[in-house]
Amino acid sequence: MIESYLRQSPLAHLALAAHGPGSGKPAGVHMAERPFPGLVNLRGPGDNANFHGAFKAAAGYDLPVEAGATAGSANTTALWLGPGEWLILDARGGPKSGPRIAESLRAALAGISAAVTDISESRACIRISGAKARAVLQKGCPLDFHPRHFAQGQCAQSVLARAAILLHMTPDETAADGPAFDVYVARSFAEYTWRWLEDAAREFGVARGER
Amino acid sequence: MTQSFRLPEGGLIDRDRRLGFRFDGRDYMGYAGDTLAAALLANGVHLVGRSFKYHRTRGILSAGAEEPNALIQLGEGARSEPNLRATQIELIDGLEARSQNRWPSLSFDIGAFNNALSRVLPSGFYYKTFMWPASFWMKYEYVIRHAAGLGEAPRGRDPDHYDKTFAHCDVLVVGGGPAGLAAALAAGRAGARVILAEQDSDLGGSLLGTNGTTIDGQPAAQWIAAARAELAAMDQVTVLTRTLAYGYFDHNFIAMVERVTDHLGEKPGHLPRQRLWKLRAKQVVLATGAIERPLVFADNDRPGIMLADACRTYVNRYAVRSGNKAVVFTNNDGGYTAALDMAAAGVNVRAVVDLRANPEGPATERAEAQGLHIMPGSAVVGTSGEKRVKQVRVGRVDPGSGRALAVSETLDCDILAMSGGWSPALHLFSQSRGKVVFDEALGAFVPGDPAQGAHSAGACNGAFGLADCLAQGHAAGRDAAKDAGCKPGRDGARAPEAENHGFLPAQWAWEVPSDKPPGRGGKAFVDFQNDVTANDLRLALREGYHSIEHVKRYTTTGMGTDQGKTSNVNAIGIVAKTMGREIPEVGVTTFRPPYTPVTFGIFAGRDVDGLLDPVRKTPIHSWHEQAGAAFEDVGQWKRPWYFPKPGETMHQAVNREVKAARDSLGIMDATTLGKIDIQGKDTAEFLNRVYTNAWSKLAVGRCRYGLMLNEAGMVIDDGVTARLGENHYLMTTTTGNAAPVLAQLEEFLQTEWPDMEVFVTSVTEQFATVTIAGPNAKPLLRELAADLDLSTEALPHMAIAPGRVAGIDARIARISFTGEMSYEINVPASCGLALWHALMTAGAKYDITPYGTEAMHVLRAEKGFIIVGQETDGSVTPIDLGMDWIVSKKKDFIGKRALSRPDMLKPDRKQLVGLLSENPEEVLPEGAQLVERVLPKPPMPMIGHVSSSYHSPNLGRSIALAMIKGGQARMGQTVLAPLADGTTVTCKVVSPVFLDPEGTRLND
Amino acid sequence: MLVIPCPHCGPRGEIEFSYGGQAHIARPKDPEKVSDAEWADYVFLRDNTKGVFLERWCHVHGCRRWFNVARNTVTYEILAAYDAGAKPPKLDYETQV
Amino acid sequence: MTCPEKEGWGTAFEMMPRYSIFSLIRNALSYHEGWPRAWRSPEPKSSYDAIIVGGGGHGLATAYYLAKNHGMTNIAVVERGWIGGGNTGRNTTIVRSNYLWDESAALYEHALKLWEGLSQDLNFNVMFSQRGVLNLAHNQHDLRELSRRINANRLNGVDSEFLSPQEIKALVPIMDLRANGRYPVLGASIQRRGGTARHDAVAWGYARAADALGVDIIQQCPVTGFQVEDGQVRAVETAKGTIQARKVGIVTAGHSSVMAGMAGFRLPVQSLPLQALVSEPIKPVLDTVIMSGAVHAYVSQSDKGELVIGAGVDSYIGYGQRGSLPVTEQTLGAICELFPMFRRMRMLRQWGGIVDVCPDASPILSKTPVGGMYINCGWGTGGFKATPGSGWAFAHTVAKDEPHPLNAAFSLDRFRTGYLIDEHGAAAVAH
Ligand SMILES: Cc1cc2nc3c(=O)[nH]c(=O)nc-3n(C[C@H](O)[C@H](O)[C@H](O)COP(=O)(O)OP(=O)(O)OC[C@H]3O[C@@H](n4cnc5c(N)ncnc54)[C@H](O)[C@@H]3O)c2cc1C
Ligand SMILES: NC(=O)c1ccc[n+]([C@@H]2O[C@H](COP(=O)([O-])OP(=O)(O)OC[C@H]3O[C@@H](n4cnc5c(N)ncnc54)[C@H](O)[C@@H]3O)[C@@H](O)[C@H]2O)c1
Ligand SMILES: Cc1cc2nc3c(=O)[nH]c(=O)nc-3n(C[C@H](O)[C@H](O)[C@H](O)COP(=O)(O)O)c2cc1C
Ligand SMILES: [Zn+2]
Repeated sequence: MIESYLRQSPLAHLALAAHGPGSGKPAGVHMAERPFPGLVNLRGPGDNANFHGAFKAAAGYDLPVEAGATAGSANTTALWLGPGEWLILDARGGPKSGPRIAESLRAALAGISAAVTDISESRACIRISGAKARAVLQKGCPLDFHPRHFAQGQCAQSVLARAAILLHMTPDETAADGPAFDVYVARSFAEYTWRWLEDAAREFGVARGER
Repeated sequence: MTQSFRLPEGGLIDRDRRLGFRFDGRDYMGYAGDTLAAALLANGVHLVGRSFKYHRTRGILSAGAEEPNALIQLGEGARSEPNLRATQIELIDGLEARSQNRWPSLSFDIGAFNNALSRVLPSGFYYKTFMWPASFWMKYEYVIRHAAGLGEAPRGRDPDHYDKTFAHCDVLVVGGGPAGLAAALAAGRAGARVILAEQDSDLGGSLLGTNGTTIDGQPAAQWIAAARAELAAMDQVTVLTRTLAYGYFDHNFIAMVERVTDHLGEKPGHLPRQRLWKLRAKQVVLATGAIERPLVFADNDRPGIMLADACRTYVNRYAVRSGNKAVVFTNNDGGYTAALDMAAAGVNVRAVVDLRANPEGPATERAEAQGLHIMPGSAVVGTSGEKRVKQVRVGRVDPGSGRALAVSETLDCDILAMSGGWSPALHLFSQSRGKVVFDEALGAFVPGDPAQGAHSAGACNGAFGLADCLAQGHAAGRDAAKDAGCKPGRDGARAPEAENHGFLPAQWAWEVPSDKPPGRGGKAFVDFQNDVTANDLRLALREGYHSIEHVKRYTTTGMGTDQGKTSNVNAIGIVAKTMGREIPEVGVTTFRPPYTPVTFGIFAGRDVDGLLDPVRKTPIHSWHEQAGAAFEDVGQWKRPWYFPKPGETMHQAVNREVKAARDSLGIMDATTLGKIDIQGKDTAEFLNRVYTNAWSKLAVGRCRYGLMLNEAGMVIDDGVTARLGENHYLMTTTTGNAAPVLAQLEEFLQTEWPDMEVFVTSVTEQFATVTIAGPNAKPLLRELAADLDLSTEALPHMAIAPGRVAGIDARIARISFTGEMSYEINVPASCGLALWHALMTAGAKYDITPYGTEAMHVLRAEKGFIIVGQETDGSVTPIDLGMDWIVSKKKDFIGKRALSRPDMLKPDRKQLVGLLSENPEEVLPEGAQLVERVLPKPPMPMIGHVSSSYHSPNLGRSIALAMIKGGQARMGQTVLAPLADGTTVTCKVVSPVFLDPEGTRLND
Repeated sequence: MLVIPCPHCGPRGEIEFSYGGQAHIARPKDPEKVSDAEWADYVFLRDNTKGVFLERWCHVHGCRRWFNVARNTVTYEILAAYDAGAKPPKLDYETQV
Repeated sequence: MTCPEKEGWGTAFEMMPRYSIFSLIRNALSYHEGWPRAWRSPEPKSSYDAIIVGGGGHGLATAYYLAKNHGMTNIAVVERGWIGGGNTGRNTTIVRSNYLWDESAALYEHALKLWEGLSQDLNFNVMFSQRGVLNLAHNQHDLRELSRRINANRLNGVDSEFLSPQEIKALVPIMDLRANGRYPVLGASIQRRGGTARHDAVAWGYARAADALGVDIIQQCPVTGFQVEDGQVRAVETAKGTIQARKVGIVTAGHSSVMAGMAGFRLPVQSLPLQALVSEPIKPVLDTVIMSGAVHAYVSQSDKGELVIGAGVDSYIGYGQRGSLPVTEQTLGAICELFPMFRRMRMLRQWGGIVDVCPDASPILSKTPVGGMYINCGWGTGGFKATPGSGWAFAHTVAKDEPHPLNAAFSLDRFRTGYLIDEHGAAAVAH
C-alpha cells in the first residue's frame, strides 16, 4: 500500500532543488543528497577463512582487510570499518536493497558466527564534490585529505564538526573538476551535517545537485 | 592634517593610495601599507594612550607585535574592539580609532590623579588596605574595578563570522623573515608539503625595516620577491600571510589564526573575518625573529621614547621620521644602525648616548665616520616632557661605583631611541616544552634542546647576523624536510649569502645606572603597560616574594596584553641583580599561548547559532512542527513536549493529552528511544550479565523490562528488550543514554568478555517508532494491520511480532509505559511520517490525540514508573526504587556485588514513594525538599525530595513521586515540604502506584 | 590535541577517541567472593601514574575498537599502542618525568 | 638598596606590623624601603610536631589553623616550588557554598563563613568579592535539578534563590538568553553571598599569618619520600634533607597519588588537566559570576578587568599543567553563544592545572592507613572555595587525630562502605 513516494529520504524535507552557486562564478563545491542507499553492517571473525570464503562465494569478491580499504563488484561495495566489521554498500540503492543484501548475506553466512544488520534507513548520504570539496571537509574533519593520504576508493570513519561520519571517496567519478566524497551520517544528524557543509562551502560557491 | 613627518620618498607604502582615518575624533591621512602607528607618526601624533594603573601618557614604543603602549579601541558599536596594537593595525580607508583608559580625554585625564598618588600605590598596595570597615570592600571594589580595565567591550552581537579548519603539513615554517624564507625554500625544494605562516601583511620580516641590505648580491626587496615567487610556484607550498602561529601544543599541533578580511576596506560577505588553523605538522621550523629591549631608567615611558629598531623601521618601511631631533641611547652596537638610518632620513641625531665605556663594533665605526656625536660611558638619567619627551638628562657612568654621576649634559629632543639588546622570540619554542637557556654573551635566553619536532633558526635562535640567519634557516628547512620523510632535493643545496652584522659587542645593565638612590627621582619602568617599575620589583623581593613567579604575580610584571615581550628579560635581570643571583637561577616565567591575543570568535568558528550543536530530529519532526508542538531538549534531540491547541495553556494541553490516552487514543513519537540490535549465540548470557534480572528463559517473540546498573550498584538505565529470534534481540534504552549504553556494552564485549559471541549494533535511527496508547489502540491497529492477529493469545502484553501496518513493514510490540493497552510500532525510518499520517487519518474517529513528553511523564507517574535521571541521580539502587523483584539473587550481573556493601543495606536509605499533598489542588514543585518537622529557621534536617510531581487529570488531583529516607516504612505518615516562598505543604506518604495497581487496563 | 596511534587505523587525532583509564584491570572472576574493600578497589581505585602509564583508549569515531597505550603522563608522549588483551611491550618505565 | 644577602634574607624573625592605609602612607614616606618580609624563608629544622606537605591554599590554611586554633606552632609547610603555584594560583576563583548534599553544604558553607571575615582575620586583603554566583539552567532537567538544589540549600541555611529569565536579564544585560534555542537560558540559581577572591592573595595571606604564628614555610623543597616505622610516620624526606615529624598532613592536590605512593597507600583519585584562560582587560561589563555546567563554561570579570574563563577537564590523566585545544574551542564556543558580544574579545593567556578528581567528585579529608599521616585531596575542579573550611577542618583532624564532624563523611573509607557524596551524579557542577 505504501507507495515509494511516501518514503522520505533524510533530507527530503529540505526540498533541495538544484541551484547554482549564484553570482555567476563557477561552483567550487557541489552537494547533493543520495537517497536510499542500501547499507548493511557486517560483523564477523576477520581471522576466519570460512567466513571470508562464504562472503566471497556470495558477493563475488574478497572482503577488504586493510584499514580504510574498499572492494566491490558491480552490485555492491564492501567498506572496511574496523577489524571484523564492514559496511556492504549498494550506492544505487532503492528501498529494498538493504534488506535484500542482508538476507542473501545471512543465508550465505549461516552457521558462521557473524552478524548482519540492515542499517540502510539509519544513515543519510551526502555527496560533496568539486575542486574545493577537500577544503570543505578539512574544515570539520581531522583526517588528512591530501591525495597522498586519502585516495580514490578509500573510506574512513571520523568526525565532521560535531557529527560522526563515514567518508567514502568514490572511485567511479573521474576527477574532472575535483574529487567526490560520499559522507554517510546518522539520519538524525543529516540536516545538521548538510547545513554545516553548505555553510562551510559558502566561500567557494556551492551548487546543489550533482555535477 | 598634513603628513609632515612623511619622507618625500622611499618606504614600502603605496603612495598612490591615500587613506583617510580618524583618531580621537580628528581626521588624518595615511597610505596603503601603513600601520595605524606609522600613519599617526607620519602626522606627528605620539601621545596615543594612558597606562593601566597610573594613567601616564604613553606613545608608540615599537613597530610590531611586542607593543605594550599604543593600545587602541577600533571601530564602533558591535564591531568595536579594544586593546588593539596600533603597530599591527593595517590602515584602511575610513578607519575609526580611539585612545582608551582615559576620561574625559586623552590629554586631560582624571585618572592621572593616580600618578600623583603613586607613592602610596606601589605594587600590591591593595592587599594591604581597603580592609576597614569590613563591609566597605564591595564599595572600594566598585571604584577599583572602574579604574581598571583598558578598552571597552564591544556592544551588541558581533555581526562578523569566523571560520576554522584543520590542516596538515610536513613542515610548518613560522616567520617569513630571512630565516623563515630560507627554510621554506629549502623544505619546499626538497618536496615537502610546506606551510609558511607570517603574522605580518608581507613577507620579509625585519628585512622590510632595513635599507641597503643585499642577499645573494641582490637588494633584499628583490630577493624577497624572488623567494615569494618561487614559493608561489610550488604547489606543495602554502604561504599564509596575516597568519599568527599563536600556540604550539602537544604532538606538533599548532594553532594559528589568519586575518582574512580585517585589512580590507570592503569586507566580502562570503569570507570569514578570521580563521583558526588547527595544524598538525610533522616538523616545525621556528623563525620568529627577536624583540628589542628597552632600557630601564627614570621616566623612560614618555611619548617619543621608542625602541631604536622601531625608529629605523618607521624610516625604512614606512618612510616616516619619528621626530625632528633624536637622541639615541644604547648599550650595544646595533643601536647605531638606527642612528645612521635616522640621520640619513634627515633626522637631527643630537647624540648617541652609549653605556659602553669604549663603544666599538662595525655600526659604531660607521657612525663615528659619519661624525655622529657619541657620548661613551654615559647614561640617560632622566627625561622631561608631559605629552612628548622634550629633554633628556645625560650623566657619566662612574666605572668604579657603577653609579651615574651628576648630569653632564641636558639635550633637547623629541625622540629618544633606545636599544637595550635583543631577546629571541622563543615563545613558541618554550610552549612546545623546549627548555630555554641563558646565553651570557647575547644577554638573552635562547632555545635549548627541542622537546618536539622543532627546529629554531635565525634571530629567535640567537643568530643575529643576516648570513647566519639565512644559513640556519636553510639548514633547518632542509633538515625538517628530511625528518618529515622527504628526500633532499638537489637544487636546495646552497644557502643564500649575505653579510653578517650582529648587535654585539654590548654591555648589559638591566637597570641603567642612576644619579639618584633607587626609588627617588623619576620612575624607571620595566613593564610599561602595567606600570611596574624597577623599584616595584625590589619591593616584592624585600617583602619575601622571591620566586620570579611571585614577583610576576605580586607586581603584575609581564601580565599585560603584551605579556612582557619587551619587559620580562629586564625584570629577570633586575631580580637577579637585586638578589645577588645568576639569571639562570632566577629563571623565566612560563610562556603560555597565545603569542599575541586571539579573538574568541575563531574558537567558535562557524559552530554558532543554528550550527552550534546538532539538533537531532525524528523523521516525523516536520509534522510536529506544523502541528505547533512545543519542543523539549532531550540530549541533542528535539522532542515534542506538548501540542497546544490555539489558546490552550501548557497545563490545559497536557491535561487533554493525558485524558485522551486513558479515555480513547493517544499517539506519541517514540523514535528517540535508543535501539540496539544484538545478535550472537551468547546473547542471553550477555543480557544476564548486563541486566539485573534473568534472561535465559525469555521466549522468542517476547519482551522483558530490564534495569542496568554500574559497578557501584547504581541504576544507570532501563528499557525493554525483545527476543526477535533464536540469537537475535532488540534492546531499547532511554533517549539520553542510547550512546553511553551502546558504548558500555561494546566495551564489556571487547575488553571483559572477548570470548562471547555477541554483536551489538545501533539501530536507533533505522526505525521510526510510534506508540499508540489507550482503549482504542487495539481497534485502530486492527484496522491498519489486518493480517496481524492481535488477540491476547497471539500477541499478549510484553510480546512482539512482525507485520505490516498501513502497508509498511513493521515490528509491533505490545508494551506499555502508560499503563494503558498500547503498541509500539517500529517501521523503517523513511516510512515514519507515512505511518504517522496513516494512524492520524484512521484514528480520527477515535479523536486520536498526539501527546508529548510531558503527558507521557504524567501517565507513567500515575502508574509509579520511574524515569532514569529523574527519580534516579546516580545514587539510587534498584532496592531503593522498590524494585527488588527485578534483582536476581542467583546470577552475577554488573553492579551486583556493590549492593551488599554496608551502606547499601542501611534502613535509612532514600526510597521511592508516592506523595499526596493534603490539598489535592496543590502541585508540589519538583525538587521540593521534605522534612519531618519545620523548624523556625535552618538548618532543618531533610529526609528526601520530590522527584516528579504533576496534576493528574485522571485522578483529579495532584500526585508526586519522592525519594525519602526509609520511605517504604513511612507509608501513611505525614511529611512536610517547606517551600522557598515560605509556605509549607503537608503530604502523605503513599504507594507510588496511583492508578490501576492491578494492571487491568493492560488487558482487553 | 594528541595523535593517538590506533593499532587498526593508524595515527588519528585525539577527538576521534574516548579515554578508558588504566589498562589491565580485570573484573573479579567471582565478585561474591571478594571483600568490600577489594570490590571498592576494583571499582574506584586506579593508578594515577606520573610517568609512563598503561591506559585504555577506544577509537569511537573510527574502528570502535578498544586498545591500550603506553603514554607518559607528563610529556604526553606515546611510547606504544597495543591490542586490548595483549601484554604490554617492554618499555623503559623510568623515563624521566 | 642594600644587598639582601647581607641583610640575611630569610633568617631573622621579626614582628609583623599590621597592614593598613596608615602603614601604607607611613611607608610611602620612606620610599617603601621599610616593609618587612611577608613571611620568612627559613631553613628547615631537624624536627617538627607536624609537617604539612604542599604549600597551596589548603596546606597553608591548615598550618595557620593548626597554629591558631590548636596551638601547634612547631610546624612547617614544605612546598615543592613556590607557595600558591599549584591549583591555588591557577583557578578561576569562584567561591560559593550552594552544594546539594548536606555533607558538602555544611563544609562549603563553613568555608564561606570564614571567607566573609578572612581579610580581617589574616590582615591581608584577599579581595573576597561577594558579587553573586549564577548557575544557569538550559533545559527542563536542569530546572528540576536547580530547584532541588535551591530547596536543599535553603533548608541547610545556605542562601540560594531562583532567578527567572527576566531577572537574569536585569542582572546580566549582556547575556543572550535565547542563545539561539540550543542552550536557551530558562532560569538560574543565584547565591548572592558567593563570588570571587584574589587567588594569590589567599596563599600569601595565609602564609603571612601562619608565619607570624611561628610556622616555617619552606619553599623550593620537594618531598621525596616518607619514613614509616611500625605503621607510624616518623620523618619526611625532602630535597633539603630528612625532617623528623610526629604528624604529616598531605595537601598536594594533583600530586596526591604520588605522595600516597611514597607512603605506601593508594587513593581513588585521578589527576586530570583543567584549563582556564583570561581575556584582555576591559572596563566592567560583567558584575556577577556565570556558570553553566551543561556547556562547561564559567566566566567572571576580575577586578583588573580581564574575563576569567574556566573550561572542562581533559579526559585523560595529565601532569602537564596544560589543557588541549578542543577543550578551549568548546568552552569559548559556549561563551560566545551566551555572550555574542564577546566573540570580538580576545584571549590573552591560557594555562592549565592538575586537578585531583574523586569518583564521586567530593574531597577526601581523612586519616590514612599510616599512623600520624592525614590526607586532604580530591578537591578536583572546585576546591578553591573550600580553602578556609578545608584548612580549618583538616587542622582539627591533624591535631586531634580524628575528623571533625564537618569532614567525617569525607573519609577514605566511604568507597568501601558505599557512602559516596556523589556531586557528579547529582549533576551539580563543581567549580
Ligand atoms: C583551571 C582551574 C580552575 C579552577 N576553578 C576553580 C573555581 O573556580 N573555584 C574553586 O573553588 N576551585 C577551582 N579550582 C580548583 C582549585 O583550584 C583547587 O581545588 C584548590 O586550589 C586546591 O588547593 P590545594 O591547596 O589543595 O592545592 P594546590 O594549590 O595545587 O597545592 C598543592 C601544592 O602541593 C605542592 N606539592 C606537590 N607535590 C609536592 C611534593 N612532592 N613536595 C612538596 N610539595 C608538593 C604543589 O607544588 C602545590 O603547591 C580550579 C582548578 C583549576 C586548575
Ligand atoms: N641589530 C642586529 O644586530 C639585529 C637584531 C635583530 C635582528 N637582526 C636581523 O633580523 C633578521 C633576523 O631574521 P629572522 O628571519 O630570524 O627574523 P625576522 O625578525 O626577520 O623575521 C621573523 C618573522 O617572524 C614573524 N613572526 C614572529 N612570530 C610569529 C608568529 N608567532 N606567527 C607568525 N609569524 C611570526 C615576524 O612577523 C617576522 O616577520 C636578520 O636579518 C638579522 O640580521 C639584526
Ligand atoms: C584569576 C586569574 C587571573 C589571571 N589574570 C591574568 C592576567 O591578567 N594576565 C596574565 O598574564 N595572566 C593572568 N593569569 C594567569 C597567570 O599568568 C598564570 O598563567 C597562571 O597563574 C598559571 O601559571 P603558569 O602559567 O605560570 O603555569 C591569571 C590567572 C588567574 C588564576
Ligand atoms: Zn581505529
